[in-house]
Amino acid sequence: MTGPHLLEVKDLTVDFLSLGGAFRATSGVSFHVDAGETLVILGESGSGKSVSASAVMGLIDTPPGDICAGTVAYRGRDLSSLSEGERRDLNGRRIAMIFQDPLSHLNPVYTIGWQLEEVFTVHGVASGAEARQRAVEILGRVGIPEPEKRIDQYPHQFSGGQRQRIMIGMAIALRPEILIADEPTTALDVSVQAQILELLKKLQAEDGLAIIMITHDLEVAANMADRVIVMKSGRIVEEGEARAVFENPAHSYTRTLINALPHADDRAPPRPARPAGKPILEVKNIDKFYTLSSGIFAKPARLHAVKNLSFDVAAGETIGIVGESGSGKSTVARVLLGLNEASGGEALFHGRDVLKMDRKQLLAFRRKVQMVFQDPYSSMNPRMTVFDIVSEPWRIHKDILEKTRWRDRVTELLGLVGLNPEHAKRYPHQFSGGQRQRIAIARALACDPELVVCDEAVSALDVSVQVQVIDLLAELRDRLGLAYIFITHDLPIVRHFADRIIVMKSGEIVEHATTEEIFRNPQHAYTRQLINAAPKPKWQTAADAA
Amino acid sequence: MFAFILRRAGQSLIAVIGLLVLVFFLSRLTGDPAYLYLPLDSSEAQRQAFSEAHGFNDPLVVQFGRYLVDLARFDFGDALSRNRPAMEVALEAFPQTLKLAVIAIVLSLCLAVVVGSLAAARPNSLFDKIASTASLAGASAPDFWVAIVAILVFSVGLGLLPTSGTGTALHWIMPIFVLTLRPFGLLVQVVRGTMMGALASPYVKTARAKGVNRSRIVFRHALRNSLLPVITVAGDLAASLVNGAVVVETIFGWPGIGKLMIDAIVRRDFALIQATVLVTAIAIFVLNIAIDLVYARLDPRIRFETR
Amino acid sequence: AEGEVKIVLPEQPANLDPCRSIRSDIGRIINSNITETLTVIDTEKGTVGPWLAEKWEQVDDLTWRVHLKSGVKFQDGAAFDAEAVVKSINRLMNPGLTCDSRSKFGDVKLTPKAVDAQTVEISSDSPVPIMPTLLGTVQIVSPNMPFDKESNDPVGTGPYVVESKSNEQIVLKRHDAYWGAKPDVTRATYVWRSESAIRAAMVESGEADMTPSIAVQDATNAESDFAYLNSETTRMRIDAQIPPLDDVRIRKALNMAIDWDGMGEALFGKDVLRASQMVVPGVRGHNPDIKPWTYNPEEAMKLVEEAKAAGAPVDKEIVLIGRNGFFPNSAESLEAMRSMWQEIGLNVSIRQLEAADWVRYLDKPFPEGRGPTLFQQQHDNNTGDAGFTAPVMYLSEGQYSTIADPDLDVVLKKAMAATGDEREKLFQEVFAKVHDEIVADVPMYHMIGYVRVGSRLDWKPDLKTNSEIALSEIHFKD
Amino acid sequence: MTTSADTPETKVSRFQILRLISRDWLALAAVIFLLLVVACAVFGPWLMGDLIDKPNFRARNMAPFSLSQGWTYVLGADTLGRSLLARLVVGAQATIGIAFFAVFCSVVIGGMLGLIAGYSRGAAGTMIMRGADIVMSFPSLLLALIVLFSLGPSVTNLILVLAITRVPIYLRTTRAEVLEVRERMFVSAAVALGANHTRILFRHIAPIVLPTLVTIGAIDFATVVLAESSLSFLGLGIQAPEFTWGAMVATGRGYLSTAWWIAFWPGLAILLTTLSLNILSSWWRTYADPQQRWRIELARSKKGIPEKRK
Ligand SMILES: Nc1ncnc2c1ncn2[C@@H]1O[C@H](COP(=O)(O)OP(=O)(O)OP(=O)(O)O)[C@@H](O)[C@H]1O
Ligand SMILES: Nc1ncnc2c1ncn2[C@@H]1O[C@H](COP(=O)(O)OP(=O)(O)OP(=O)(O)O)[C@@H](O)[C@H]1O
Ligand SMILES: [Mg+2]
Ligand SMILES: [Mg+2]
Repeated sequence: MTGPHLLEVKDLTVDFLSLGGAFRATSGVSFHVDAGETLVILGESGSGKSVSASAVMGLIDTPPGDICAGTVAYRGRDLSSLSEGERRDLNGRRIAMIFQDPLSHLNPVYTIGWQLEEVFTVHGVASGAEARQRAVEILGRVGIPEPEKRIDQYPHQFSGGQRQRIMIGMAIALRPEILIADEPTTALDVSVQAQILELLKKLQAEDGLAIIMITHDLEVAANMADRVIVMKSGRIVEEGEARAVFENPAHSYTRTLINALPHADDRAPPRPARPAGKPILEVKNIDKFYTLSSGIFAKPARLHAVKNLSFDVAAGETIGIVGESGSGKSTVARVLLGLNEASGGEALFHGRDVLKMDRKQLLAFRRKVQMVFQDPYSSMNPRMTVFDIVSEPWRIHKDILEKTRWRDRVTELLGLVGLNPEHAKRYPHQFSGGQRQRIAIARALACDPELVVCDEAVSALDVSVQVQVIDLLAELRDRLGLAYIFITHDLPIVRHFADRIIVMKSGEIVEHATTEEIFRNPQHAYTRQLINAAPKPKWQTAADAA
Repeated sequence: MFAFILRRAGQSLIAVIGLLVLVFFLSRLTGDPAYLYLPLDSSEAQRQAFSEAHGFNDPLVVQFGRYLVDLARFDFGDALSRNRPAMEVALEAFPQTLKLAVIAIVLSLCLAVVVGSLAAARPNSLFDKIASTASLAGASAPDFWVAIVAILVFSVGLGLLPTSGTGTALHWIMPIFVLTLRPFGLLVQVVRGTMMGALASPYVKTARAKGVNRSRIVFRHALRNSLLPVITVAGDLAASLVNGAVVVETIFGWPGIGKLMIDAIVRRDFALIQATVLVTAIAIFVLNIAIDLVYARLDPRIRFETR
Repeated sequence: AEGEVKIVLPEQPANLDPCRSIRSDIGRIINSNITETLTVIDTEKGTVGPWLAEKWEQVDDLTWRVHLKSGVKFQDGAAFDAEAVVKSINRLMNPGLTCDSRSKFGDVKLTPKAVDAQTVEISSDSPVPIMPTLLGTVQIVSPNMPFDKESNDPVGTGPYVVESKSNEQIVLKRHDAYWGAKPDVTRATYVWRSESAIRAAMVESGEADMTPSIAVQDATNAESDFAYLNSETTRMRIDAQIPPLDDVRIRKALNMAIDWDGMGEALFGKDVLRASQMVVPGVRGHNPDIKPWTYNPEEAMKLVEEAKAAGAPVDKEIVLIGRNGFFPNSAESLEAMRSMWQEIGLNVSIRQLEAADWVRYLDKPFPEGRGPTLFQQQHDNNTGDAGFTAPVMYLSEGQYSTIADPDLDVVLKKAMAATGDEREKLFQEVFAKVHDEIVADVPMYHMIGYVRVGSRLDWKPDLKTNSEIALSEIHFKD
Repeated sequence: MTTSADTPETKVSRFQILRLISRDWLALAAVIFLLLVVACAVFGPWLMGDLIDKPNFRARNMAPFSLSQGWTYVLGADTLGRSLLARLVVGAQATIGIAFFAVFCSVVIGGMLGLIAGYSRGAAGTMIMRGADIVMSFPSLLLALIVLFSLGPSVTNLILVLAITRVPIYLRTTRAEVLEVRERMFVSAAVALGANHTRILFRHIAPIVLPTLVTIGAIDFATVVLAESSLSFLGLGIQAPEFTWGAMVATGRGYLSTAWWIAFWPGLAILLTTLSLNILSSWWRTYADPQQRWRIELARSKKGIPEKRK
């Protein structure tokens, strides 16, 4: 390759300053990417992947961040030498970014249409009706159904995966030269994920898009990568051609990663069904309508998000819920927890209807049932330290743990999810995506619950940590008889972990069977589509095509 | 939307009636108007005759009944101290105050949003320090002090502006300046505070990644997210101005409702008190309904009771 | 413009009904300008002269006969005759109207009767020896003015008529068919600002031509600012029945403890007159021989000591009752006096009250259970006769009276029934007794008002300026 | 590598807060000024109490910056010739006392009611809001008169009146913010944990709303001091010979063109106090927000913080 790289990062070292000292998030990170190429960054959760990406975009606030060393060069020009205006012109138009946490990265008070159109207007590409037209197009491309109708809705009216797709749409809207995608598919089900990856590849083929993709999903990584770098503890520990790295990992961490991959062992039998005990939760004919009004002037329309849903969960049992993005999985979870009112039906917990409980019963219920939210960042109070967040259940339910033991127990819980005790003093905004997710899990476990509803609880974790967390959950299940409702798009995980699986599409259960059966003999077309959609490594597809 | 307005209007009507009842009965606890209307050296018999003539001797309930009957006929009684129908007097004065209040609030809101946002965009910068300090100084200086000094400087000293009164555009300058100071100072602080929080939000990062320029980030993305308390405080300040920019009206001889209301209270001109309170209360209630509508427009997540 | 003046008043007139014109806010605009009276009072000399009446005589104890000027017409064209005067007086007496001016007559009922076109007989249900003086306060209005309703459209015989009125200003214009001499001022605009500094500034900047009652501290320019005795007299009324104030030594001490000259100049201006009695010089009955108490704190302290030795409870808290916004620096004067009384060993506190609260202490019956009080009062007698002052203040049953002295009552009653020089002598005797022997109050000052007059005008204030500003007396320089 | 340096305890000690304040010269100046004011409030009457009462007609309206009557007259004298300096010092007590309690009461009452009004979706919220509307439209002078006539004059009643009239602004602001905050996800999360309403209101929502209230409260100090003086004139509240800065400004108002200093010094004192309170409130606002705290912690320069770890 002649001439400078399209994007080159050299020796990037970023610190976060605080009264207590400086924390080094990345140290001496160097990588580059060229047109039409995909660089995948793999790595441990909290290893500095997102920080490196933000640094490329110039999004690290200094202070408290401090870029101690390193340069970022675009076509050979040092980005730090650019004026603010020039920099702005690059952002969005030449270099675009998809944030890891799509749920909180959308502006809550503007319609998504407005936010999409803005990309066009600020760069003077299109405006007015044309911008809107193009925004609708983009929404369609990323697979949001009925884009004309939904364009005037606000972010909180979309599901996690839908928001993520909106972010993606925003990033590719101007057909940038470089796309930095930080965990772009964490909230997407396999089929939509495939669709999105296809889209990216198409752009790559058409425009020579260069992609820097941060992911923990090795399948995705293999599917997309031309080259791979692996990070750990702020440093690059391995770097190379994709196939070489996957097939011949050099560094021990990379080896752990690839071995930990449940996918690696495709033929391992799914978790065998076990004799179900007495159901602790019986869900009967739940319905949920959302009232949609895109402003006080419009006539309210209704969206039937969950349709006549019934299932039950026994003690010690794990129900996996998989399904299309936007099919109502999170909605079910919120309804079961009594956070949203159901429009109809009942949910009996130990024979009592959750939806009709009085305050005391609810308190007892919430002592027993915990939830890990799909969006861990916004589910934590930004003004509380991690210690306060994790210990909050004990403050609420006074009987769980006496105060003197809180500190130890918090340390222990953090340790269980792979965080260290020092983290207890920090605030949520000081963590990486995966770390936040683990804090949320620690909080849910603090309560010694009977049932935990996990909404995409491990989607942001790298495989090694994911295994650690899943093992922890499994151990608790086996030791204490915990039951889980495990909402995920990650089929290998449920295959490995769930007893029964519910497949949802458009608010309905399309299939409900034991894990074994689902995987052996999927009945519904959608289920089959899901199971078969698992991405294949790029070198294989290339070989297949050849 | 219309259901919401209708419901709010209904509730407000009840509240207005409650207010009128309160004002009616409580104001009559504050002393005998006969002493204030008649010269100090008038005799007891003359005072009795006065009270008799104006029905102040009847039991309160009877007086209230009469008031209600008159109200039903849209008769708000006569302003004793003015010799004219109370409502006529109140309605004559109200627009004068309203004009001032609207201009002052709109002006201070706009200025405060700009200054406060710029201060928040670069916290602790020199601009921030100067803007905050100056606006606060304006807000905490006594308004009559500012008004009189302004007159002494600009009218007497420099001869640039008329001292007081109404008429030309020049007459508006000083009253508006004085009225703007406090709302401006307070709003700058509120804007700055909430804005700093908003600017640290993740969606601001998104906007930066999109290549949105700084002022658009501040004034479009963050501003709308931090506007709720700002609008509320501005509404409150507007209400207090509608309720009487008394100092300004007194010093600048502005024939507004604030001074009128004070005079009515001091003179125990009950009909006039009731009329002025009614007029300003309606304005304030309408304002508050409008503010609630603005909330819902500003932030789609806000939902009001749905029944 | 030529012939036009702009006058800034301290307050907006409540309304414009002539039967309330003893209120200064109304009187300043309409008295002598729109409406006129039968007689006029020369406040300097205390005499009564003719105006719309040519002459008058007392028919008997209860009846006065008044002969009217001829050739006068009301501004609306109605004839000025006996019938009109009768109607005016009856209107004033109409209990359906809140006529402030009625209070000058107390509870006396007047029954006027037209004898012929130019003669009116006014009879009363009790003797009114000073009827001619009182008639100086009765504004004669056109018979076409509503009789049973107060009106904001005054019509009289005066040289000016209302041209327009609004919330902001009132404009009078010259009435060219006026019966008397044609005044210089063709049009007068009245506006109002309560802040003295603003009013002064308006005249200074040429926005207005004249303003009455500016505060002493604003009267800084000898060229334009004129002092005038405004016929108000201030005092602290002593609750002389309640210990320790029932001890005359204490009452004397109160009078001697104050640095009268220092306080007067500091708070009310160097032109202020120290008062020894509650009427101003010139009023019939004023006693020029009374020597006001002078500042002598040592003596005052001694008196308090003596009283204390004699068993007076001097430690008891004495409350000074003031009224907020009473007159310029009224609150400061209370503070100063409190401090000085404190110095001589009394226990004094201040209560500033709102007007409606303050009047409860003014009139009998006084509030139950009050302790010893010193009540701040300001009294205006611009009628030229002590009969409007002494009885209400000092008679045992007087409305404001806190003393009960049988000897004094006798003299007072005699004075009220008397006329002429005898009346004057008797009232002088009353004032002397009240001051020297009884020490019923702490007379403060005869108050001074200041007007600021713009350079265009040739005009000087006088004792009456508080209650009327006759436009016809205003002339232009050169 | 994921361990940070030996960070101190989570809850920064008082001492540390002081150290942080001392890094910001503006905040430091504010603290020092407020301490001075408080010192005046506590010791003022004892220090200069005998200078504030007695008229000294020779010094009336004496201009400032002259030592002819002794150092206590450096700021000049009022109409009765009393030392303005002494009156400022002694007046601090009543001023601060009344304003503090009035603002405190209205923040607490308004804040509480606003929390409830914003949080409850039922009739309680509606009733509170309409009640606030009524208070907002009720003329404050009339309210003062009613209290005066029915309850009599006293400092408590004065504070009551001042507080009641200021309640709506806190109430409505709190409610507005609660309306938005209650829709945030972490509130749902707390509900899911079983937190009761009190906990959600006070632990989760209130800390987010409080800074705005404190900001308004700090400015309200001036408003309340000046409003107090106008009520004192009605006979409600503190009466001469007691006085506040507000009363001093109000009496000095007539002398602005001839003896500006009478109203100027107390006005300046009010202004500086308000300013200091605001500087502190905005400092605290930054400190209380974990996302902004670095602005304070790193206030000086990077040199000010412990050396970086390699
Ligand atoms: N604002 C901040 N202040 C202090 N530390 C921070 C801040 N942001 C990130 N960190 C720390 O920097 C490290 C790297 O974070 P980063 O977000 O880059 O991780 P990541 O590799 O993206 O991890 P994940 O896969 O979990 O998203 C983490 O240990 C995190 O705790
Ligand atoms: N507050 C809301 N108002 C209106 N519509 C909503 C709201 N929340 C969710 N929806 C809609 O309801 C549907 C179901 O959403 P839900 O969040 O349950 O999906 P999901 O199955 O969790 O999807 P994902 O896997 O993408 O998170 C979506 O179409 C979404 O747009
Ligand atoms: Mg990350
Ligand atoms: Mg979801």
